[in-house]
Amino acid sequence: MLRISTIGYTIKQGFKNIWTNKMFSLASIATMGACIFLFGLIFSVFVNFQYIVRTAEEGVAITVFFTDDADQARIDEIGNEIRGRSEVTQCNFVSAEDAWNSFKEDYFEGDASVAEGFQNDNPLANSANYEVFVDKVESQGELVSYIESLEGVRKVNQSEAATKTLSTVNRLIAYVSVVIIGILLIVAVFLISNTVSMGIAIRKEEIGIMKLIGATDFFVRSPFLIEGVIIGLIGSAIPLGALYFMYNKVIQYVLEKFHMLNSLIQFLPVKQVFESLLPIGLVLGMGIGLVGSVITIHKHLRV
Amino acid sequence: MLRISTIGYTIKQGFKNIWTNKMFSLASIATMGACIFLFGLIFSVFVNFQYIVRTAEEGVAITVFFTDDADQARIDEIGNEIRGRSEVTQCNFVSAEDAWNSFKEDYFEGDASVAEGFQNDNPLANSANYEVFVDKVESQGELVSYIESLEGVRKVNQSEAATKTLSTVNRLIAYVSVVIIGILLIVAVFLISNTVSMGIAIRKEEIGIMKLIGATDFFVRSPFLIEGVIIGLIGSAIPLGALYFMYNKVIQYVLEKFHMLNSLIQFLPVKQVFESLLPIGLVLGMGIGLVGSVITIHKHLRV
Amino acid sequence: MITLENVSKSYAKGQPAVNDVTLHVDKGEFVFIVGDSGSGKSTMIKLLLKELDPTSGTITVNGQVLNKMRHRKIAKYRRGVGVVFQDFRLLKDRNVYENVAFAQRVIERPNRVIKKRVPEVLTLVGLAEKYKSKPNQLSGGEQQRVALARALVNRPAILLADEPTGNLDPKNSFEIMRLLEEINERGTTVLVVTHNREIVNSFRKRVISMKKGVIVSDEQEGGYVEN
Amino acid sequence: MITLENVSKSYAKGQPAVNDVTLHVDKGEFVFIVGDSGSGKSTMIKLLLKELDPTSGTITVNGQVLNKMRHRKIAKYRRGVGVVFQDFRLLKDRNVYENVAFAQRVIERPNRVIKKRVPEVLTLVGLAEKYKSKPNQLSGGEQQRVALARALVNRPAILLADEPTGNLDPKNSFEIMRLLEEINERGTTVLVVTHNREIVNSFRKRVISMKKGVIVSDEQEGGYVEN
Ligand SMILES: Nc1ncnc2c1ncn2[C@@H]1O[C@H](COP(=O)(O)OP(=O)(O)OP(=O)(O)O)[C@@H](O)[C@H]1O
Ligand SMILES: Nc1ncnc2c1ncn2[C@@H]1O[C@H](COP(=O)(O)OP(=O)(O)OP(=O)(O)O)[C@@H](O)[C@H]1O
Ligand SMILES: [Mg+2]
Ligand SMILES: [Mg+2]
Repeated sequence: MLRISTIGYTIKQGFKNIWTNKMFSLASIATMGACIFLFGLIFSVFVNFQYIVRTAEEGVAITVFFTDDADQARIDEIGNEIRGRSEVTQCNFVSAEDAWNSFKEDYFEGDASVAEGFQNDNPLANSANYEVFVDKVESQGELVSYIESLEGVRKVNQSEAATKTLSTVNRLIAYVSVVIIGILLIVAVFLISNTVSMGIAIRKEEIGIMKLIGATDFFVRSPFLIEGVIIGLIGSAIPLGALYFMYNKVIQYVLEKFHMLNSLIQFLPVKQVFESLLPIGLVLGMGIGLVGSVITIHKHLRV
Repeated sequence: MLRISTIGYTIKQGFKNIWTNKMFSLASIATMGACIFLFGLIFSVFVNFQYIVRTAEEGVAITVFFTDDADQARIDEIGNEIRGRSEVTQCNFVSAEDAWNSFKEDYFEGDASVAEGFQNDNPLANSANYEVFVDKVESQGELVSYIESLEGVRKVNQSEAATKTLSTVNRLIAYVSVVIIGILLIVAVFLISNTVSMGIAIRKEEIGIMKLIGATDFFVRSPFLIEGVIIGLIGSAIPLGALYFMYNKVIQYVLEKFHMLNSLIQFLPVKQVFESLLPIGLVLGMGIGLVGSVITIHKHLRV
Repeated sequence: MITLENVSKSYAKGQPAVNDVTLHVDKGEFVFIVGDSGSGKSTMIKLLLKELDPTSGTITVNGQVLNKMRHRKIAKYRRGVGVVFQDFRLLKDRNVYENVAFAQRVIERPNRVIKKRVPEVLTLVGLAEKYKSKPNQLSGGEQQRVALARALVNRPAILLADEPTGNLDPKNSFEIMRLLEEINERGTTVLVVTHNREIVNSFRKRVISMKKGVIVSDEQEGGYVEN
Repeated sequence: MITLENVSKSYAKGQPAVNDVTLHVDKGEFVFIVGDSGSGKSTMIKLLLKELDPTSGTITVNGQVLNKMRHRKIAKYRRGVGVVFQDFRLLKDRNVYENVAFAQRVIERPNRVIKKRVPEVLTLVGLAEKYKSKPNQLSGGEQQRVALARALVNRPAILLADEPTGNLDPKNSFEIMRLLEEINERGTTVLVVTHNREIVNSFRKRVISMKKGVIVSDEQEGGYVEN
């Protein structure tokens, strides 16, 4: 139904609209850009938080204690069986002496005098164990059942409290991030709709004239749609690009400023964050641009 | 120099501008509102985080151990002296038995068999102590020196690691909040400046006409300034009001959703948050409105 | 071609701008509409373009009843009507060429045709050199001639011209009016609103005279009627 | 009162819109400026209001050299000049009363004076009843008369009117022109750009005729000059 020349005209007109109303287009792009930038920022922060919490969760080990009759050979066997499991990332043997030393460190904080009383009488003689680390917290439950079924294993400790706390924190962070991102999106659609409204308000007269000359609704509207999509794309591409280049710098800065974090946490590499952020951001920008203009056009262009 | 009727006209015109360009004013107020809302939200979240960290910090106790020759009478005396200090909020006596029990709980996780070996031979016989809590972390150093100078005190432990970690987290949170709020402010000024630009673009013709009729720069500008200030005030008052009423609801929701937090953290009362947020928000809104319009007017009204 | 039956248009309470007007214009006629400032001439033009709907009465153009026309059909109807607005209504952000070409784009003329037709019409109104100028870079009379070129470019069946020579010097005005006469002779129905007594008196066409929204006289080969 | 010395104005390269014009108008004179569409008449009015600056030459009004005027002084200068623009330039978002009152507010007249003076002037141009209408609720001729009222309300020393009767019927046009004559007789210097041959011929004032930016004739008690 549409002539090719009309389609060409429409697209050209979309770009021309942007160019003719440079200042206004800039404002729209900037508004969009600000929204997507904030979105990207918060997205990155929370993806990293999630990752850090994840890493911390993985750091929570399972401790495996042995029955009194398990000799060193059996203990080594158990170790090999545990290491054979695919979900196990690490399995360290902690001898009774190690356990006692680490206990003294932890509890008496180097206050030798108190510990002296036990000198030849390791109170933790029975506490040789394996510290087992898994790749995913979810695998933990299954692994524990498996290990418990092994001969020579007296007891498997999984620090439930710690796991629970972490997963609660994780959920809390997820909730907060969803709420903030949700609010941001509403704000973004709102701002864009306003910006498009103003754009249409500025051109209200022109649109009226076009209609009086016999332009159909579609003919008048389509350049605005295309304009919205283009602005959405540009307005999301720029802040995403900026975030991409800022990302490593910011992480470096944070690690420098807070040395002690270095050992504690690990950040996601920029590639991995942008694998999801880039498509989400672009589609979001385009979507906001399109939705913003469709809504507004529908509201204002009933001339 | 200015006639009263001119001032009256200017103010009236400021309000009239807002009313005449209802849609545009709404857009400005909404933009402003969105910025201030996000600002208030993040402000509240971080003020609360700071508060929670503070509370946690206060939970870090000083532990006071006694010399072997200090008898119960002397220990009670020391307790009274500590309690007499104004910065001390709590001072609990922990007997050697209590310490051992709590140690067993912590370390053996109720695994009675291991602990049995010590049954009649409390390895922590020497570890009766006071747990002292202070109102502010800053007071801790001085208090420790004081307690150390008391007769019968063998050793004062302050868990430096914990304190350091917390204050690092605190600093990190402060940094993040300052950065996010800073970005938000820049975004806000930027958006407002754009909005004012568009407002002026819409009225460019009118402004040109006014100038040709002999209106001074001041006469043309002042209604825009007043408009900016009014929009800033309304645009900050509304989201602040919304935050005020949402605040308690959100906290209640969070506490309900995450029972375990109930015991861990405590939120600031809404009154206390708004004591600083309200004036900061309003001044910010007005300031952004004023700065936004001054900048833009200066840029665009050189007719 | 054009029939108005008991048409009234009130903008607000009080005196209607067009008051119970009944009128018939045949295909191929040339009609002058004259009258005082504020007598309802422009309102009548706006009614014929369906820019406004009448408060009461029926308007029929080319067999179509405007009052009952569906929203989707309006654009198509307007494409058959060329209009010169009293206030020109040019697209401010486009140059002369694009303003005139716009009327052709709307009816989906291929670019090839547009490139030939637009310069032709601009030459006709004496603006061939100014095709690159934006409306605000034109004098009043030049803008008026762009508006005319835009109304003519589609060779409409009906031409409505509201004061098309108000900003033109007498020589230019006569030339433009002679152009409209020529277009009329090729079959277009032409309605011209004008205050130009000299022109009305020298062309000897049908003259409809309005006063306070009412038609007070309607003469074939008439002259300018003084109220 | 008004002196132009070798004034030229080019908008772009090529033919200047006003080309080496030298002209003197005395205090209290009444001058018609006529000429083809695009001959530079409106450009001259814009130069006199310092809406535009000349490319070369000197314009002196009331002893003040416009070219050298400081930015701060421009507003004050314009307050002494009443202008009717060819395209009216009314404030779209204000009603008739506020449009006219605006010229008074600019010179900081007290509200008391404004309330008396504005209705007076509106009555003079025949728009007393329409004081509450917005510009887009007025007919073309009515808008033109609002523009005139605004130019007159401050009783300026100089009145520049660009085509002030282009949208008015002959009777109204003559009345308005007689009003301008009356104002001129009370001492105001009046420059009127017009295409209305009848009016120029019947008023017998000084007539300056332009063609392509150049003054081609300048007659006392002249008639409309056909190029
Ligand atoms: N949108 C509107 N709202 C209210 N009143 C209007 C509107 N448009 C026109 N009018 C009034 O209707 C009357 C007729 O207006 P119209 O524009 O039809 O006059 P006209 O004959 O074209 O006059 P002119 O020769 O001055 O252009 C006028 O009194 C005008 O004030
Ligand atoms: N802003 C501008 N930029 C470029 N060219 C312009 C501009 N304004 C006017 N011109 C050109 O300058 C010439 C003189 O214009 P001007 O408006 O002075 O003519 P005029 O005598 O008032 O004509 P009219 O009787 O049609 O109003 C015209 O050819 C016009 O196209
Ligand atoms: Mg009219
Ligand atoms: Mg002109």
